[in-house]
Amino acid sequence: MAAEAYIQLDDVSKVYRAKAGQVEACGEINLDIRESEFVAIVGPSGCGKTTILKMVAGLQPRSSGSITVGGRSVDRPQTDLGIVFQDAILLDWRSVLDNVMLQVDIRNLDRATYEPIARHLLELTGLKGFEHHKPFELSGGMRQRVSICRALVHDPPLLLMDEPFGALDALTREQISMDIQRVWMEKRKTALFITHSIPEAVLLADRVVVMSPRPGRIVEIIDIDLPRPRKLDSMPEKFSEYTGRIRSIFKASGVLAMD
Amino acid sequence: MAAEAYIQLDDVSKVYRAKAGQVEACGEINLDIRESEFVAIVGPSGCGKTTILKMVAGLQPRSSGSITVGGRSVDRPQTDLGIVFQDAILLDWRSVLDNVMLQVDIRNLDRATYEPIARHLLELTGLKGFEHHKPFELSGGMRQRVSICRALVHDPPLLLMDEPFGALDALTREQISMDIQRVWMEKRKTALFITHSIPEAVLLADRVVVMSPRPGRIVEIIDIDLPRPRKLDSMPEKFSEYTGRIRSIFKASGVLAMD
Amino acid sequence: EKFPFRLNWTLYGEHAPFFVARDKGFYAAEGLDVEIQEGSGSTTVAQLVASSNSPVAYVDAATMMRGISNGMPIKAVGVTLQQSPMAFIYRADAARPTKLSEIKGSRIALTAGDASLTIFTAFMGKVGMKLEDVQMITVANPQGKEQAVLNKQADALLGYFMDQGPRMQLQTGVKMGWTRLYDLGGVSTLSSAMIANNNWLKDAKNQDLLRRFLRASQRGWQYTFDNRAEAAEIFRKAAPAFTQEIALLEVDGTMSIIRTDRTKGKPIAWSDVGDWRDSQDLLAKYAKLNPQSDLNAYFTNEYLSEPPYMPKK
Amino acid sequence: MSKLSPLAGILVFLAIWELGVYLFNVPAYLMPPPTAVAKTFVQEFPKLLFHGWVTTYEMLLGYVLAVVIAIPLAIGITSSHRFDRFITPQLLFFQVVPKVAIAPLFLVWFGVGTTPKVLVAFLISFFPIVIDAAVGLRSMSSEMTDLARSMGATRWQLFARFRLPTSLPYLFSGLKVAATLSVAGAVVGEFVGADKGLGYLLLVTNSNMETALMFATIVALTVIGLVFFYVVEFLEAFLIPWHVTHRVREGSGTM
Amino acid sequence: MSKLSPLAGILVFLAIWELGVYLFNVPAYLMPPPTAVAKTFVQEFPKLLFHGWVTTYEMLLGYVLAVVIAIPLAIGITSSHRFDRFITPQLLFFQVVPKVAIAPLFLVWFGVGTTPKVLVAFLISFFPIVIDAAVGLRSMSSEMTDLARSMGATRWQLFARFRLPTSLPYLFSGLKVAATLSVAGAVVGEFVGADKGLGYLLLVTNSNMETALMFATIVALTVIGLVFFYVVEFLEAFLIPWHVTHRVREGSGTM
Ligand SMILES: Nc1ncnc2c1ncn2[C@@H]1O[C@H](COP(=O)(O)OP(=O)(O)OP(=O)(O)O)[C@@H](O)[C@H]1O
Ligand SMILES: Nc1ncnc2c1ncn2[C@@H]1O[C@H](COP(=O)(O)OP(=O)(O)OP(=O)(O)O)[C@@H](O)[C@H]1O
Ligand SMILES: [Mg+2]
Ligand SMILES: [Mg+2]
Repeated sequence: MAAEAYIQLDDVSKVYRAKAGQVEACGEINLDIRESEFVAIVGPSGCGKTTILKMVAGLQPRSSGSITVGGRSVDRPQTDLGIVFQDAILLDWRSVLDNVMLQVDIRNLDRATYEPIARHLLELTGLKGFEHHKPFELSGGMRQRVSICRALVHDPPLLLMDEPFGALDALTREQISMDIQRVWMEKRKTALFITHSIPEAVLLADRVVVMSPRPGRIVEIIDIDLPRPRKLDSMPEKFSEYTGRIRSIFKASGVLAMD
Repeated sequence: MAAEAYIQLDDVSKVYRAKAGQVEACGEINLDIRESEFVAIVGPSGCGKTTILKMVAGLQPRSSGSITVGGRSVDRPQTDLGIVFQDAILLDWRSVLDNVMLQVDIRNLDRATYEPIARHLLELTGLKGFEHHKPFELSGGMRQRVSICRALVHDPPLLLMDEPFGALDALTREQISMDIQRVWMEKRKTALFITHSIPEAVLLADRVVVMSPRPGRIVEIIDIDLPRPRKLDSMPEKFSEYTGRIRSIFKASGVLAMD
Repeated sequence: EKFPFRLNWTLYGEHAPFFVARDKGFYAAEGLDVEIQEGSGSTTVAQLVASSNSPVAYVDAATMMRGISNGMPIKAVGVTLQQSPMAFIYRADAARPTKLSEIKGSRIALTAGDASLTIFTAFMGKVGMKLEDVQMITVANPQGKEQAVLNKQADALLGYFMDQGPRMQLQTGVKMGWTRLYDLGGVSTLSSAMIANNNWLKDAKNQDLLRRFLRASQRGWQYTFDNRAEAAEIFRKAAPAFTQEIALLEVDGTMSIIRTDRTKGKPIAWSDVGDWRDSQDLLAKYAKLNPQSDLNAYFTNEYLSEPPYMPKK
Repeated sequence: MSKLSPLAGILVFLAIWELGVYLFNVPAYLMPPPTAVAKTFVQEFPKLLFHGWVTTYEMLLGYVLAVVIAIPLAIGITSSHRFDRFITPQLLFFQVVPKVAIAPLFLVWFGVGTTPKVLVAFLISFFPIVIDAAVGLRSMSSEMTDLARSMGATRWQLFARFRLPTSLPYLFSGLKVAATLSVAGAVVGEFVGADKGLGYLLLVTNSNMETALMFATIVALTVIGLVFFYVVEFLEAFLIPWHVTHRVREGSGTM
Repeated sequence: MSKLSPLAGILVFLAIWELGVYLFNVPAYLMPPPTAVAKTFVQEFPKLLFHGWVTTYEMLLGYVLAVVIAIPLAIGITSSHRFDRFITPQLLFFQVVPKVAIAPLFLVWFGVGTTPKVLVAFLISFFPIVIDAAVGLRSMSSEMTDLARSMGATRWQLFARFRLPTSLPYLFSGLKVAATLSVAGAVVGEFVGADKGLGYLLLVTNSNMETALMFATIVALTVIGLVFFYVVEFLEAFLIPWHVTHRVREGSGTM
C-alpha cells in the first residue's frame, strides 16, 4: 500500500512559535492516502486538523517529517487541487458567481465552458438567484456554500476540505454531503475531509482518522466498510457501531465527559 | 401568556435592498418568549435566522411589525444581554483573556471581580494556557469559544446565540452545551439560540421554532417536554420523536430531499 | 532672427528700456526678434546662463561675480546699472535706520537669492559692524519683506530705492522713506548687467548676434533716458499692473544710476575696470568672494557700440 | 439642505473673512475682502483660465508620472524586504529634501520649459502614494494569500486579482493626498522659473502687490485642487463601491 | 548582510553621484561631489547643529499640532456626514493653497518668531493625517460596530476601544507621510522669513553660492527627516504588532 500511496505523511509534526509561548499543534503524524480514497479527519478543536491540511497543501511549513503528494515532496503550495478553507474567504469585490469563477480565471481556463458549471453548482447549493449579489449581502451559510462551489468548479483531482459544512444547517449539509458523495463516486477524486461531525465522517469516508486533543496525535484510523451510496436515514446497524466506536475513543482520551 | 412575554415579535418582516435586487429575508414572524425561557430557532441556511436575532438585539432595523423586549419597543441596540455572533469577531489587538474582558471593560465593571470568572470560563471551554495568545494564533473553533466566553462573562439576563457551536467539533460542542444547560438551569436566563443542529435544539430548548426556507416563515413552534438536565446519550424515546418530527417538517417544506 | 533674453525678475521699471527697444523697433531694425522672458532671481538666472539654457540674460553683477568665482562660464557684456540702488526702505512714520548709529539692533528684512545679502554684508563690513549687529529677517520672496515692514515686523527692508520704496507708497498709501547704502556708507558695486555664456560667445555668429542685440538695447536705454514718460508708457503695455506714475518713478530712478564717475561720457553700459576692481575688493573683503587675478574674467566691453547706436548696413 | 452644507461651510468662512476685513480695517494690500477678490476673479477670468490651464497640465503630468512610478515601487517594497531596505531611504531622501531647494537644479538641468514643473509635481506627490499603496498591499490577510497560492496564481495574478483590489481603499487615500499635493508641486515648480502658469501669476501679482488678483489666483488654484480631489474621490467611489468605507448601512424601515 | 542593505542603497547612490560629478565634469556651482559635501558637513557641523535644532523644534511643534488637530477632525468627519461636507472643502482649501503663497501673511500676523514656521509645518502636514485617519476610522467592519453597540459602548468607548485601534495601521501611514512633510513645512516657513534654521541657511548659502554648504544643509535636513520617519515607524511597530502588516509569517522548519 505504501508504494501506491498518493499522499504520504511521515512522522510529521508542527510547532508554532508564538510570543506567548511555543504551541505544539500536532506530532507523530503518519498517514498514507491512496488515490481515489476519501479520508476524513475528526478530532477536538485545536488538535491540529487545519494545520495538517495546510501542510499537505504546502501552505504551512512543517517542523519535521516529510510529506509527499503524488510522489513529490511538498515544498511549495500545491495547485492541482481544490481547497475549502475553514473560513469562506470570499473576495468582497466580486459577485457570488465571479467568486466561483475566480478559480477559472486564475487557472486561465475557458470561461464559457466553466460558467455553466459554476451556475449549476450554485443552483445545487441553493444559491440560484444570488449569482450577482456581493458577499457581504449573504448569510454565513451562504458564504460557505460559495466557497464550496469555488473548490469544485474546476473538477480537481484532489479535494481538501476544512469543515466545509461548519456554518451549514443539518439540512443543507446533508444535501451537500450527498452531492459530494455522488460526485466522488462518479469521478473518484482523492479527498481529505475535516469535519467535526462523527456521523458525517462515517457517512462519507473510506477511512476515518481519529485524533487526540492537542498536541494532536493520530489515535486510530478506522476503515469504514459500508456499501455506497450511503444515506443517513437508511443506514445499517454497522453505521452506529462505527460512530459509537469513535465516540468511545474520544471518551477514552478524555475528550468527551464520561458522565 | 402574551402579557408576561419578555420578548415579543409581532408580524415582523425584513426586506433587504441590495443592488442585485430586493431580498425578502423573513416575514410574518410572530413569536413570544417568556422570561427565563430557552427558545431555539432551526431553519435552513439563509432563511433569516441571523436577521431575526439582530432585529431583536436592535442591531438591524425591521421592515415592518413591532418588537418589544421587556415591554419596551426595540428602537436602538439592546445592551443588557450577551450575544454570540455567527463569526467570532475578536479584536486582533487584544489577547484571548482581554477579548473576554472587553465585555467587562466596556461596561465599566470591576476587573478584579470578573477576571477570575473570565479565566474560569476559558478553562471550561478548553482554552487554559492560551489566555495570552493573540486571536490570529488560534484555530477556528478556539476563536469561537473565546466569543462564547465573552458573551457569558458578565452574566447577562438575556442570551442571544447565533450558531455558537458552528465551528466546534461535535465533542466540544456537547460539552459546552451541557455547560450552557447547567448555567441556564442555575440562573434561568432568557435565551434565544440559533443552531443548525436539530438534536442540539431539542436538547437545549424549551421550545423549538422551525422555519421554512427563504423567505423565512415560522412553520411550527414545538414545545419540548423533556425533563432536565438532559443528556445526549441518555435520552428517552421522546427525544428522537421530536427530532424526527422536525425532520419531517423540513421534508414537507422541501428542505430535505425525500429520497 | 529669434533671440531670447531673460530678465532677472518679473517686470519692474528698470526693465523699461528693453521694452522700448522692442516696441520702437530697435531690435527689429537689427534683424532680431527678441523675446523678453521673466526670471526668478539673479542666482537662478545666472545658473541658467551658465548651463546654456539662456545664452544671454540680465542679472545682478555681484551675483554674477560670485558665480564666476564658483566656475560659471559667464561674463558681463554690458553693465546698465553702475551704482548700487540698494537702500534701506522703511515706513516714514516709524523708527528707521537713517543714520549709521541707528542701524545697530534694528530689524532688517532682505530677500535671499538676489543681491541684497551680498551688498549688505559688504556694507556692514565697511561701516565697521557685523551682520550679527542687526536682526536679519531673510525671506524668500519680495512681498514678504514688504509686508514685514508695512506691518512693522521689521524696521526696514533692503531693496532698490527706485523700485520698492515708491511703489509701496503708491500701492498702499503708507508714506515710505528710503536711504541708499551708498549715501550712508559710500558702499556701492556695479549692479544690473547683461551677461552671456562664454561658450556661446566663442561662435562668431553669436558674437555678431550679441553685438546687434547690445546695440539695439543701448539705443533703447538712450531713448528711455531721453523720453522717460513715453518709456514708462511703453513699459506699462507689457506690465499693465503698473500705473503711469509708478512706472515713471521707477524709470527716473533707474536713469539716475546708470553711470559712475569713471564712465561719464562713455557709451551706455560701458563699464570701467576700476569699478570692477572696487566691486571685487569690497566683496572679497567683506563677503567671502574669491577674487579673480584677471578682472577681465568678469566683463568685456568689446561687443558694445558707440553712440548713436544705429544699425550697421 | 444637506446638499447645501458644503457650500454653507465656504459661505461661513467667506462671511468671517469679509467681516474681519471691515471690522479690523485690514488694508487692501494685506488682505482684500472676498467681494473684491470675486470681482477680480470675474474680470480677469480669461487670464486665470490661460494660466490655470498651464498649471493643470503640468500638475496632471506630474501626477500621472507619480502614480506610474509609485505603484510599482510600492509593489517592489512590499514583495521584497531587501528592496524595501534598499530603496526606502532613498525615497525618503527625495521626500524630505525641500523641493524649493532642489527645484533650481531642475531648472538648470531641464531648462525653463514644462519638465522641471512636472518633475517637482511628481516628486512632491509620489511619496504618499508609495506609503499608502504599501500599507494597502500589505493588508491582505494571510488566508487570502493561501487561497491565491493554492490556485496557482502567478505573481502577476496574485497582484492584480488579489493584492491590488485589497489595497485600493488605502491606495486611494494616498492618491487623494497626492492629488492635492501635485497642485502645490506645479506651483513650486513655477515659482522657480516660469513665464506662465498660476505660480508665475502668483509671483508677478505678489511683487506688484496686486493683492486682489493674487487672491483670485489662489482661489483658482484652490478650485483646481478641489476639482482634482473630487475627481479622484469620484473614481474611488466608482471603483470600490464594495469596500466597507463605501457601504451604506441598511437603514430603511422602523428601528 | 541584510542589515547593510539600506546603507548599500545610499552608498550606491553616493557613488553614482560622485562618479557622475567627475565623469561629466559637473562644475562645483551646480553640484559638488559628495566628498566635498561630507567635508563641509564635518567642518560646519556646529553651525548645522544649531540651525538644525531650530528647525527640528519648529517641525516637532507643527507636527504635534497637526496630530492633535487632525485626529479629532477625522473623527468628526467620519462620525457626521454633515460635518464632513461642511469641513472637507475648507480643509482642502488649506491643503491646496500653496503654503509659500500664504506664508507671508503668517509673517505679518504672527511676526518673525517661531509661530509662523510652526503653522506652516502644521498646515503642510495635517491633511494626510486627516485623510488616512478617516479611511482608517471608516474601515471598521459593521459586525464590529454591532458588537460594540450590543455592549452598550459609549461614543468614546466605541472610538477608543474599537475604531482607533482598527484605524491605527492607516493612521500611521498618514503619520509617516506627515512626518516627512513637516520637515519641509518648517523649511518653507523659514523661507518666508527667518534668521535661523536650516531653511534660512539654505537661502543664505544659495544666494552666496556656497554650494557645498547648501548641500550639507540638505543632507542635514534629510537626516532629520529620516530620523523622524523612522521614529514614527518604530512607534508603529511598537503599537500595532498585531496588525497583519507586521505579522511575520511563520517560517521555521522545512517547507
Ligand atoms: N446586508 C445584507 N444585504 C442584503 N441581503 C442580506 C444582507 N444580510 C442578509 N441578507 C439576505 O437575507 C437572507 C437571510 O440572511 P440571514 O443572515 O438572516 O440568514 P441565516 O438564516 O442566518 O442563514 P445562515 O444559517 O446561513 O447563517 C439571506 O438570503 C441573505 O442573502
Ligand atoms: N498562526 C498560528 N500561530 C500560533 N499558533 C497557532 C497558529 N495557528 C494555529 N495555532 C495553534 O495550533 C493549534 C492547532 O490549530 P489548528 O487550526 O490546526 O486546529 P484545528 O484542529 O483546525 O482546530 P479547529 O477545529 O478549532 O479548527 C491550536 O492550538 C492553535 O492555537
Ligand atoms: Mg481548523
Ligand atoms: Mg446566520
